[in-house]
Amino acid sequence: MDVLYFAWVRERIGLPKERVETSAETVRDLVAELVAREERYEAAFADLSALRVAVDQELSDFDAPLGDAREVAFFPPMTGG
Amino acid sequence: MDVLYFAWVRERIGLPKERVETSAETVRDLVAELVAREERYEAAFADLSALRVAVDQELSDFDAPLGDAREVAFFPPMTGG
Amino acid sequence: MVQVQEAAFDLGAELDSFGTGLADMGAIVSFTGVVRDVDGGLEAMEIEHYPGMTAKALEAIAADAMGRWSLGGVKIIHRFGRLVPGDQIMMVATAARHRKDAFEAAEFLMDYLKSRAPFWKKEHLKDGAQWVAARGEDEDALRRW
Amino acid sequence: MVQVQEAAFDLGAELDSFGTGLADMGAIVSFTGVVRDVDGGLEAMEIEHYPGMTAKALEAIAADAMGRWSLGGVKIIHRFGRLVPGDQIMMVATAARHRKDAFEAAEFLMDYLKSRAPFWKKEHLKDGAQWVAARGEDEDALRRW
Repeated sequence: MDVLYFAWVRERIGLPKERVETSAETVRDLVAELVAREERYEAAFADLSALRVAVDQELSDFDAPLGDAREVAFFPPMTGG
Repeated sequence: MDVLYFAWVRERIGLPKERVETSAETVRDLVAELVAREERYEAAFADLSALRVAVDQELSDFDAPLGDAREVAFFPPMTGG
Repeated sequence: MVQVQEAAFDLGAELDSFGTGLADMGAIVSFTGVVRDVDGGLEAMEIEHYPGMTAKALEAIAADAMGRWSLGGVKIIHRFGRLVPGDQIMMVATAARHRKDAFEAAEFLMDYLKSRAPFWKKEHLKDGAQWVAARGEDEDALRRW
Repeated sequence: MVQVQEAAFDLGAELDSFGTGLADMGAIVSFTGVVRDVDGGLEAMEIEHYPGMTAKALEAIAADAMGRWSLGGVKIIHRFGRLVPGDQIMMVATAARHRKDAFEAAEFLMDYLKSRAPFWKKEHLKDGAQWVAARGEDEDALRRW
Protein backbone atom coordinates (compact mmCIF):
# COMPACT_ATOMS: atom_id res chain seq x y z
CA MET A 1 0.00 0.00 0.00
CA ASP A 2 1.06 3.61 -0.51
CA VAL A 3 1.56 5.61 2.67
CA LEU A 4 1.58 9.40 2.30
CA TYR A 5 2.69 12.08 4.73
CA PHE A 6 1.84 15.79 4.67
CA ALA A 7 2.96 19.00 6.39
CA TRP A 8 5.05 18.45 9.53
CA VAL A 9 4.43 14.69 9.46
CA ARG A 10 6.16 14.65 6.07
CA GLU A 11 8.99 16.78 7.43
CA ARG A 12 9.54 14.62 10.52
CA ILE A 13 9.50 11.37 8.58
CA GLY A 14 11.56 12.92 5.82
CA LEU A 15 9.62 11.74 2.82
CA PRO A 16 6.24 12.43 1.21
CA LYS A 17 5.33 8.90 0.20
CA GLU A 18 6.51 5.34 0.51
CA ARG A 19 5.42 1.85 -0.42
CA VAL A 20 4.68 -0.29 2.65
CA GLU A 21 4.05 -4.03 2.66
CA THR A 22 1.83 -4.73 5.63
CA SER A 23 -0.80 -7.06 6.93
CA ALA A 24 -2.00 -4.53 9.54
CA GLU A 25 -5.72 -4.86 10.12
CA THR A 26 -6.38 -1.29 11.23
CA VAL A 27 -4.80 2.12 10.82
CA ARG A 28 -3.63 1.87 14.42
CA ASP A 29 -1.84 -1.43 13.68
CA LEU A 30 -0.14 0.18 10.69
CA VAL A 31 1.03 3.07 12.88
CA ALA A 32 2.46 0.57 15.39
CA GLU A 33 4.42 -1.13 12.62
CA LEU A 34 5.81 2.19 11.38
CA VAL A 35 6.70 3.40 14.89
CA ALA A 36 8.64 0.16 15.51
CA ARG A 37 10.85 0.87 12.49
CA GLU A 38 12.79 4.01 13.31
CA GLU A 39 12.91 6.95 15.67
CA ARG A 40 11.67 9.46 13.09
CA TYR A 41 8.40 7.54 12.82
CA GLU A 42 8.13 7.44 16.59
CA ALA A 43 8.60 11.23 16.63
CA ALA A 44 5.96 11.76 13.96
CA PHE A 45 3.38 9.47 15.57
CA ALA A 46 4.09 10.39 19.21
CA ASP A 47 0.67 12.00 19.72
CA LEU A 48 -2.09 10.47 17.61
CA SER A 49 -4.59 13.06 18.87
CA ALA A 50 -2.57 15.64 16.90
CA LEU A 51 -2.91 13.60 13.70
CA ARG A 52 -5.56 12.86 11.14
CA VAL A 53 -5.75 9.97 8.71
CA ALA A 54 -7.32 9.39 5.32
CA VAL A 55 -7.87 5.91 3.93
CA ASP A 56 -8.17 5.83 0.15
CA GLN A 57 -8.51 9.62 0.17
CA GLU A 58 -11.42 9.71 2.59
CA LEU A 59 -11.07 11.04 6.14
CA SER A 60 -11.10 8.08 8.49
CA ASP A 61 -10.06 7.20 12.03
CA PHE A 62 -7.30 5.20 13.63
CA ASP A 63 -9.53 2.25 14.43
CA ALA A 64 -10.78 1.90 10.88
CA PRO A 65 -10.05 -1.46 9.24
CA LEU A 66 -7.62 -1.20 6.36
CA GLY A 67 -9.30 -3.90 4.26
CA ASP A 68 -8.11 -3.57 0.68
CA ALA A 69 -6.98 0.03 1.12
CA ARG A 70 -4.47 1.11 -1.48
CA GLU A 71 -3.53 4.46 0.03
CA VAL A 72 -3.27 5.71 3.61
CA ALA A 73 -2.28 9.31 4.39
CA PHE A 74 -1.23 10.85 7.70
CA PHE A 75 -1.28 14.58 8.38
CA PRO A 76 -1.96 17.22 11.05
CA PRO A 77 -5.40 18.81 11.41
CA MET A 78 -6.19 20.68 8.23
CA THR A 79 -5.88 24.45 7.96
CA GLY A 80 -7.53 25.38 4.70
CA GLY A 81 -9.57 28.44 3.84
CA MET B 1 -42.71 72.82 5.67
CA ASP B 2 -42.09 70.48 2.75
CA VAL B 3 -44.15 67.32 2.73
CA LEU B 4 -42.90 64.49 0.51
CA TYR B 5 -44.62 61.33 -0.66
CA PHE B 6 -43.06 58.18 -2.05
CA ALA B 7 -44.15 54.99 -3.81
CA TRP B 8 -47.91 54.28 -3.65
CA VAL B 9 -48.45 57.17 -1.22
CA ARG B 10 -47.14 59.50 -3.93
CA GLU B 11 -49.36 57.82 -6.52
CA ARG B 12 -52.52 58.05 -4.38
CA ILE B 13 -51.97 61.68 -3.46
CA GLY B 14 -50.88 62.47 -6.99
CA LEU B 15 -47.78 64.50 -6.29
CA PRO B 16 -44.28 63.89 -4.94
CA LYS B 17 -43.91 67.01 -2.84
CA GLU B 18 -45.83 70.02 -1.64
CA ARG B 19 -45.38 73.03 0.59
CA VAL B 20 -47.68 72.89 3.63
CA GLU B 21 -48.31 75.70 6.11
CA THR B 22 -49.22 74.08 9.40
CA SER B 23 -49.09 74.57 13.11
CA ALA B 24 -49.54 70.84 13.78
CA GLU B 25 -47.65 69.77 16.86
CA THR B 26 -47.09 66.14 15.94
CA VAL B 27 -46.90 64.06 12.79
CA ARG B 28 -50.32 62.63 13.67
CA ASP B 29 -51.80 66.15 13.82
CA LEU B 30 -50.31 66.92 10.41
CA VAL B 31 -51.85 63.76 8.99
CA ALA B 32 -55.25 64.81 10.41
CA GLU B 33 -54.96 68.18 8.69
CA LEU B 34 -54.06 66.55 5.37
CA VAL B 35 -56.84 63.95 5.60
CA ALA B 36 -59.39 66.73 6.22
CA ARG B 37 -58.44 68.36 2.92
CA GLU B 38 -59.44 65.92 0.21
CA GLU B 39 -60.41 62.35 -0.41
CA ARG B 40 -57.11 61.38 -2.03
CA TYR B 41 -55.33 62.18 1.26
CA GLU B 42 -57.90 60.16 3.15
CA ALA B 43 -57.20 57.23 0.80
CA ALA B 44 -53.46 57.55 1.24
CA PHE B 45 -53.60 57.80 5.04
CA ALA B 46 -56.43 55.32 5.65
CA ASP B 47 -54.19 52.83 7.48
CA LEU B 48 -51.30 54.43 9.34
CA SER B 49 -49.91 51.03 10.31
CA ALA B 50 -49.12 50.58 6.61
CA LEU B 51 -47.12 53.82 6.54
CA ARG B 52 -43.76 55.06 7.70
CA VAL B 53 -42.68 58.63 8.31
CA ALA B 54 -39.38 60.48 8.26
CA VAL B 55 -38.93 63.87 9.90
CA ASP B 56 -36.04 65.87 8.50
CA GLN B 57 -34.82 62.74 6.72
CA GLU B 58 -34.68 60.59 9.84
CA LEU B 59 -37.11 57.71 10.44
CA SER B 60 -39.57 58.82 13.08
CA ASP B 61 -43.04 57.94 14.37
CA PHE B 62 -46.49 59.42 14.18
CA ASP B 63 -46.42 60.75 17.71
CA ALA B 64 -43.16 62.60 17.22
CA PRO B 65 -43.34 66.35 17.78
CA LEU B 66 -42.76 68.34 14.62
CA GLY B 67 -40.90 71.18 16.36
CA ASP B 68 -38.99 73.14 13.73
CA ALA B 69 -39.07 70.33 11.20
CA ARG B 70 -38.52 71.53 7.65
CA GLU B 71 -39.29 68.27 5.84
CA VAL B 72 -41.71 65.44 6.55
CA ALA B 73 -41.94 62.40 4.27
CA PHE B 74 -44.58 59.68 4.13
CA PHE B 75 -44.06 56.32 2.48
CA PRO B 76 -44.85 52.62 2.72
CA PRO B 77 -42.48 50.21 4.52
CA MET B 78 -39.19 50.21 2.67
CA THR B 79 -38.20 47.41 0.31
CA GLY B 80 -34.53 47.96 -0.45
CA GLY B 81 -31.79 45.43 -0.97
CA MET C 1 -18.16 53.84 1.60
CA VAL C 2 -21.67 54.41 0.14
CA GLN C 3 -22.79 54.98 -3.46
CA VAL C 4 -26.37 55.56 -4.62
CA GLN C 5 -26.55 55.58 -8.37
CA GLU C 6 -28.68 54.86 -11.41
CA ALA C 7 -25.80 53.36 -13.41
CA ALA C 8 -24.79 49.72 -13.33
CA PHE C 9 -21.71 48.82 -11.29
CA ASP C 10 -18.92 46.35 -12.00
CA LEU C 11 -18.95 43.96 -9.05
CA GLY C 12 -15.48 42.60 -9.78
CA ALA C 13 -13.89 46.03 -10.15
CA GLU C 14 -15.65 47.26 -7.02
CA LEU C 15 -14.44 44.29 -4.97
CA ASP C 16 -10.92 44.67 -6.33
CA SER C 17 -10.75 48.34 -5.38
CA PHE C 18 -12.39 47.56 -2.03
CA GLY C 19 -9.77 44.91 -1.22
CA THR C 20 -6.82 47.08 -2.24
CA GLY C 21 -5.13 48.59 0.76
CA LEU C 22 -6.79 46.18 3.15
CA ALA C 23 -3.95 43.65 3.09
CA ASP C 24 -4.17 43.05 6.83
CA MET C 25 -7.80 41.97 6.42
CA GLY C 26 -7.97 38.25 5.78
CA ALA C 27 -11.70 37.93 5.10
CA ILE C 28 -13.81 39.70 2.50
CA VAL C 29 -17.53 38.94 2.15
CA SER C 30 -19.78 40.32 -0.54
CA PHE C 31 -23.50 40.15 -1.18
CA THR C 32 -24.98 41.02 -4.55
CA GLY C 33 -28.69 41.40 -5.17
CA VAL C 34 -29.94 40.58 -8.65
CA VAL C 35 -33.38 41.32 -10.15
CA ARG C 36 -35.09 37.98 -10.48
CA ASP C 37 -38.09 37.05 -12.50
CA VAL C 38 -39.72 34.52 -10.23
CA ASP C 39 -42.94 33.89 -12.14
CA GLY C 40 -41.75 34.61 -15.64
CA GLY C 41 -43.76 37.79 -16.20
CA LEU C 42 -41.42 40.51 -14.96
CA GLU C 43 -40.54 43.11 -17.57
CA ALA C 44 -38.83 45.63 -15.33
CA MET C 45 -38.20 46.50 -11.69
CA GLU C 46 -38.45 50.20 -10.94
CA ILE C 47 -36.61 51.37 -7.85
CA GLU C 48 -37.66 54.65 -6.27
CA HIS C 49 -35.71 56.26 -3.46
CA TYR C 50 -35.65 59.36 -1.27
CA PRO C 51 -32.66 61.29 -2.58
CA GLY C 52 -32.26 63.57 0.42
CA MET C 53 -32.23 60.69 2.86
CA THR C 54 -30.82 57.65 1.10
CA ALA C 55 -27.07 58.24 1.35
CA LYS C 56 -27.37 59.39 4.96
CA ALA C 57 -29.42 56.32 5.89
CA LEU C 58 -26.91 53.98 4.23
CA GLU C 59 -23.98 55.75 5.89
CA ALA C 60 -25.68 55.40 9.27
CA ILE C 61 -26.19 51.66 8.68
CA ALA C 62 -22.54 51.28 7.60
CA ALA C 63 -21.31 53.21 10.65
CA ASP C 64 -23.48 51.05 12.88
CA ALA C 65 -21.85 47.92 11.42
CA MET C 66 -18.36 49.39 11.90
CA GLY C 67 -19.21 49.98 15.55
CA ARG C 68 -20.60 46.51 16.19
CA TRP C 69 -17.91 44.40 14.53
CA SER C 70 -14.18 44.63 14.12
CA LEU C 71 -14.03 45.61 10.44
CA GLY C 72 -11.41 47.05 8.13
CA GLY C 73 -14.02 48.48 5.79
CA VAL C 74 -17.59 48.44 4.53
CA LYS C 75 -18.91 49.23 1.07
CA ILE C 76 -22.53 49.70 -0.04
CA ILE C 77 -23.73 50.39 -3.59
CA HIS C 78 -27.47 50.65 -4.28
CA ARG C 79 -29.03 51.50 -7.62
CA PHE C 80 -32.30 53.21 -8.41
CA GLY C 81 -34.29 53.61 -11.63
CA ARG C 82 -35.52 51.00 -14.07
CA LEU C 83 -33.82 47.60 -14.00
CA VAL C 84 -34.53 44.38 -15.87
CA PRO C 85 -34.22 40.74 -14.76
CA GLY C 86 -30.59 39.76 -14.37
CA ASP C 87 -29.47 43.30 -13.51
CA GLN C 88 -27.54 43.80 -10.31
CA ILE C 89 -29.55 45.98 -7.89
CA MET C 90 -27.06 46.46 -5.09
CA MET C 91 -24.03 45.10 -3.33
CA VAL C 92 -22.47 45.22 0.09
CA ALA C 93 -18.93 44.19 0.97
CA THR C 94 -17.22 43.82 4.33
CA ALA C 95 -13.56 43.26 5.19
CA ALA C 96 -12.39 41.88 8.51
CA ARG C 97 -9.55 39.94 10.07
CA HIS C 98 -11.89 37.11 10.97
CA ARG C 99 -14.50 35.57 8.74
CA LYS C 100 -17.20 35.57 11.41
CA ASP C 101 -17.09 39.36 11.68
CA ALA C 102 -17.16 39.77 7.90
CA PHE C 103 -20.13 37.40 7.49
CA GLU C 104 -22.18 38.78 10.37
CA ALA C 105 -21.61 42.39 9.37
CA ALA C 106 -22.65 41.66 5.77
CA GLU C 107 -25.86 39.98 6.96
CA PHE C 108 -26.55 42.89 9.30
CA LEU C 109 -26.07 45.39 6.46
CA MET C 110 -28.48 43.43 4.28
CA ASP C 111 -31.12 43.12 7.00
CA TYR C 112 -31.02 46.86 7.63
CA LEU C 113 -30.90 47.76 3.95
CA LYS C 114 -34.04 45.72 3.35
CA SER C 115 -36.16 47.51 5.92
CA ARG C 116 -34.48 50.76 6.93
CA ALA C 117 -33.09 52.29 3.74
CA PRO C 118 -35.60 54.43 1.80
CA PHE C 119 -36.03 52.38 -1.36
CA TRP C 120 -39.27 51.08 -2.84
CA LYS C 121 -39.60 48.52 -5.61
CA LYS C 122 -42.32 48.46 -8.23
CA GLU C 123 -42.70 45.42 -10.44
CA HIS C 124 -43.75 46.03 -14.02
CA LEU C 125 -45.37 42.79 -15.10
CA LYS C 126 -46.78 41.82 -18.47
CA ASP C 127 -50.28 42.41 -17.10
CA GLY C 128 -49.79 45.48 -14.95
CA ALA C 129 -47.63 47.00 -12.25
CA GLN C 130 -47.52 46.58 -8.49
CA TRP C 131 -45.50 47.83 -5.55
CA VAL C 132 -43.54 45.11 -3.80
CA ALA C 133 -44.89 44.67 -0.27
CA ALA C 134 -42.50 44.57 2.66
CA ARG C 135 -42.24 41.08 4.09
CA GLY C 136 -42.81 40.42 7.77
CA GLU C 137 -39.77 38.16 7.85
CA ASP C 138 -37.56 41.06 6.76
CA GLU C 139 -38.78 43.10 9.71
CA ASP C 140 -38.31 40.08 11.98
CA ALA C 141 -34.73 39.67 10.75
CA LEU C 142 -33.79 42.95 12.46
CA ARG C 143 -34.48 41.47 15.87
CA ARG C 144 -31.39 39.31 15.63
CA TRP C 145 -29.10 42.29 16.04
CA MET D 1 -17.89 23.93 -9.36
CA VAL D 2 -14.46 23.33 -7.77
CA GLN D 3 -10.99 24.50 -8.85
CA VAL D 4 -7.71 23.69 -7.09
CA GLN D 5 -4.87 25.65 -8.64
CA GLU D 6 -1.51 27.26 -8.05
CA ALA D 7 -2.33 30.30 -10.21
CA ALA D 8 -4.00 33.46 -8.95
CA PHE D 9 -7.68 33.91 -9.79
CA ASP D 10 -9.61 37.01 -10.81
CA LEU D 11 -12.36 37.35 -8.21
CA GLY D 12 -14.40 39.75 -10.32
CA ALA D 13 -14.24 37.62 -13.45
CA GLU D 14 -15.05 34.49 -11.45
CA LEU D 15 -18.09 36.11 -9.85
CA ASP D 16 -19.26 37.47 -13.19
CA SER D 17 -19.07 34.06 -14.84
CA PHE D 18 -20.66 32.46 -11.76
CA GLY D 19 -23.63 34.84 -11.89
CA THR D 20 -24.20 34.43 -15.62
CA GLY D 21 -27.03 32.04 -16.31
CA LEU D 22 -28.32 32.28 -12.75
CA ALA D 23 -30.78 35.09 -13.50
CA ASP D 24 -33.49 33.54 -11.37
CA MET D 25 -31.16 33.65 -8.35
CA GLY D 26 -31.60 36.94 -6.52
CA ALA D 27 -28.81 36.57 -3.96
CA ILE D 28 -25.12 35.95 -4.53
CA VAL D 29 -22.69 35.76 -1.62
CA SER D 30 -18.93 35.49 -1.93
CA PHE D 31 -16.16 34.98 0.57
CA THR D 32 -12.54 35.69 -0.31
CA GLY D 33 -9.62 34.72 1.89
CA VAL D 34 -6.53 36.91 1.69
CA VAL D 35 -3.06 36.20 3.12
CA ARG D 36 -2.62 38.61 6.01
CA ASP D 37 0.53 39.64 7.76
CA VAL D 38 -0.75 40.01 11.30
CA ASP D 39 2.51 40.70 13.12
CA GLY D 40 4.46 42.30 10.31
CA GLY D 41 7.01 39.51 9.83
CA LEU D 42 5.35 37.28 7.23
CA GLU D 43 7.36 36.84 4.05
CA ALA D 44 5.32 34.06 2.47
CA MET D 45 2.54 31.59 3.15
CA GLU D 46 3.15 28.14 1.69
CA ILE D 47 0.07 26.05 1.11
CA GLU D 48 0.48 22.30 0.82
CA HIS D 49 -2.36 20.03 -0.22
CA TYR D 50 -3.15 16.38 -0.95
CA PRO D 51 -3.59 16.35 -4.73
CA GLY D 52 -5.40 13.02 -4.92
CA MET D 53 -7.95 14.02 -2.31
CA THR D 54 -8.42 17.79 -2.47
CA ALA D 55 -10.81 18.19 -5.38
CA LYS D 56 -12.91 15.24 -4.19
CA ALA D 57 -13.11 16.66 -0.67
CA LEU D 58 -14.16 20.09 -1.96
CA GLU D 59 -16.74 18.57 -4.27
CA ALA D 60 -18.20 16.58 -1.38
CA ILE D 61 -18.45 19.77 0.73
CA ALA D 62 -20.10 21.63 -2.17
CA ALA D 63 -22.56 18.78 -2.74
CA ASP D 64 -23.37 18.73 0.96
CA ALA D 65 -24.20 22.47 0.81
CA MET D 66 -26.37 21.95 -2.29
CA GLY D 67 -28.31 19.30 -0.37
CA ARG D 68 -28.82 21.38 2.77
CA TRP D 69 -29.91 24.68 1.21
CA SER D 70 -31.93 25.70 -1.80
CA LEU D 71 -29.11 26.93 -4.03
CA GLY D 72 -28.72 27.71 -7.70
CA GLY D 73 -25.00 27.12 -7.61
CA VAL D 74 -21.82 26.86 -5.59
CA LYS D 75 -18.26 27.72 -6.58
CA ILE D 76 -15.03 26.97 -4.71
CA ILE D 77 -11.52 27.99 -5.78
CA HIS D 78 -8.56 27.16 -3.53
CA ARG D 79 -4.93 27.85 -4.32
CA PHE D 80 -1.80 26.01 -3.23
CA GLY D 81 1.90 26.89 -3.43
CA ARG D 82 3.74 29.97 -2.24
CA LEU D 83 1.69 33.10 -1.60
CA VAL D 84 2.63 36.50 -0.19
CA PRO D 85 0.65 38.92 2.01
CA GLY D 86 -2.22 40.46 0.09
CA ASP D 87 -2.59 37.46 -2.22
CA GLN D 88 -6.00 35.85 -2.48
CA ILE D 89 -5.89 32.27 -1.13
CA MET D 90 -9.36 31.07 -1.93
CA MET D 91 -12.94 32.02 -2.64
CA VAL D 92 -16.38 30.53 -2.31
CA ALA D 93 -19.54 31.82 -3.93
CA THR D 94 -23.15 30.78 -3.48
CA ALA D 95 -26.25 31.75 -5.44
CA ALA D 96 -29.78 31.39 -4.06
CA ARG D 97 -33.24 32.86 -4.39
CA HIS D 98 -33.14 34.03 -0.79
CA ARG D 99 -30.26 35.77 0.93
CA LYS D 100 -30.47 33.61 4.06
CA ASP D 101 -29.72 30.46 2.06
CA ALA D 102 -26.84 32.13 0.23
CA PHE D 103 -25.28 33.46 3.45
CA GLU D 104 -25.68 30.27 5.46
CA ALA D 105 -24.35 28.06 2.69
CA ALA D 106 -21.29 30.29 2.24
CA GLU D 107 -20.55 30.15 5.97
CA PHE D 108 -21.02 26.38 5.94
CA LEU D 109 -18.61 26.01 3.02
CA MET D 110 -16.02 28.10 4.83
CA ASP D 111 -16.37 26.20 8.09
CA TYR D 112 -15.89 22.88 6.31
CA LEU D 113 -13.07 24.16 4.10
CA LYS D 114 -11.17 25.28 7.20
CA SER D 115 -11.18 21.92 8.92
CA ARG D 116 -12.11 19.22 6.42
CA ALA D 117 -10.29 20.04 3.20
CA PRO D 118 -6.72 18.70 2.98
CA PHE D 119 -4.73 21.94 3.01
CA TRP D 120 -1.93 22.89 5.38
CA LYS D 121 -0.40 26.33 5.77
CA LYS D 122 3.21 27.07 6.62
CA GLU D 123 4.22 30.60 7.52
CA HIS D 124 7.64 31.73 6.38
CA LEU D 125 8.60 34.49 8.80
CA LYS D 126 11.68 36.67 8.85
CA ASP D 127 13.08 34.54 11.66
CA GLY D 128 12.03 31.05 10.62
CA ALA D 129 9.11 28.97 9.43
CA GLN D 130 6.23 27.32 11.24
CA TRP D 131 3.15 25.29 10.41
CA VAL D 132 -0.11 27.05 11.22
CA ALA D 133 -1.92 25.17 13.99
CA ALA D 134 -5.58 24.31 13.61
CA ARG D 135 -7.72 26.42 15.93
CA GLY D 136 -10.18 24.83 18.31
CA GLU D 137 -12.78 27.41 17.36
CA ASP D 138 -12.62 26.25 13.74
CA GLU D 139 -13.43 22.72 14.83
CA ASP D 140 -16.19 24.06 17.10
CA ALA D 141 -17.68 26.00 14.20
CA LEU D 142 -18.64 22.70 12.52
CA ARG D 143 -21.06 21.88 15.32
CA ARG D 144 -23.46 24.56 14.14
CA TRP D 145 -24.40 22.56 11.08
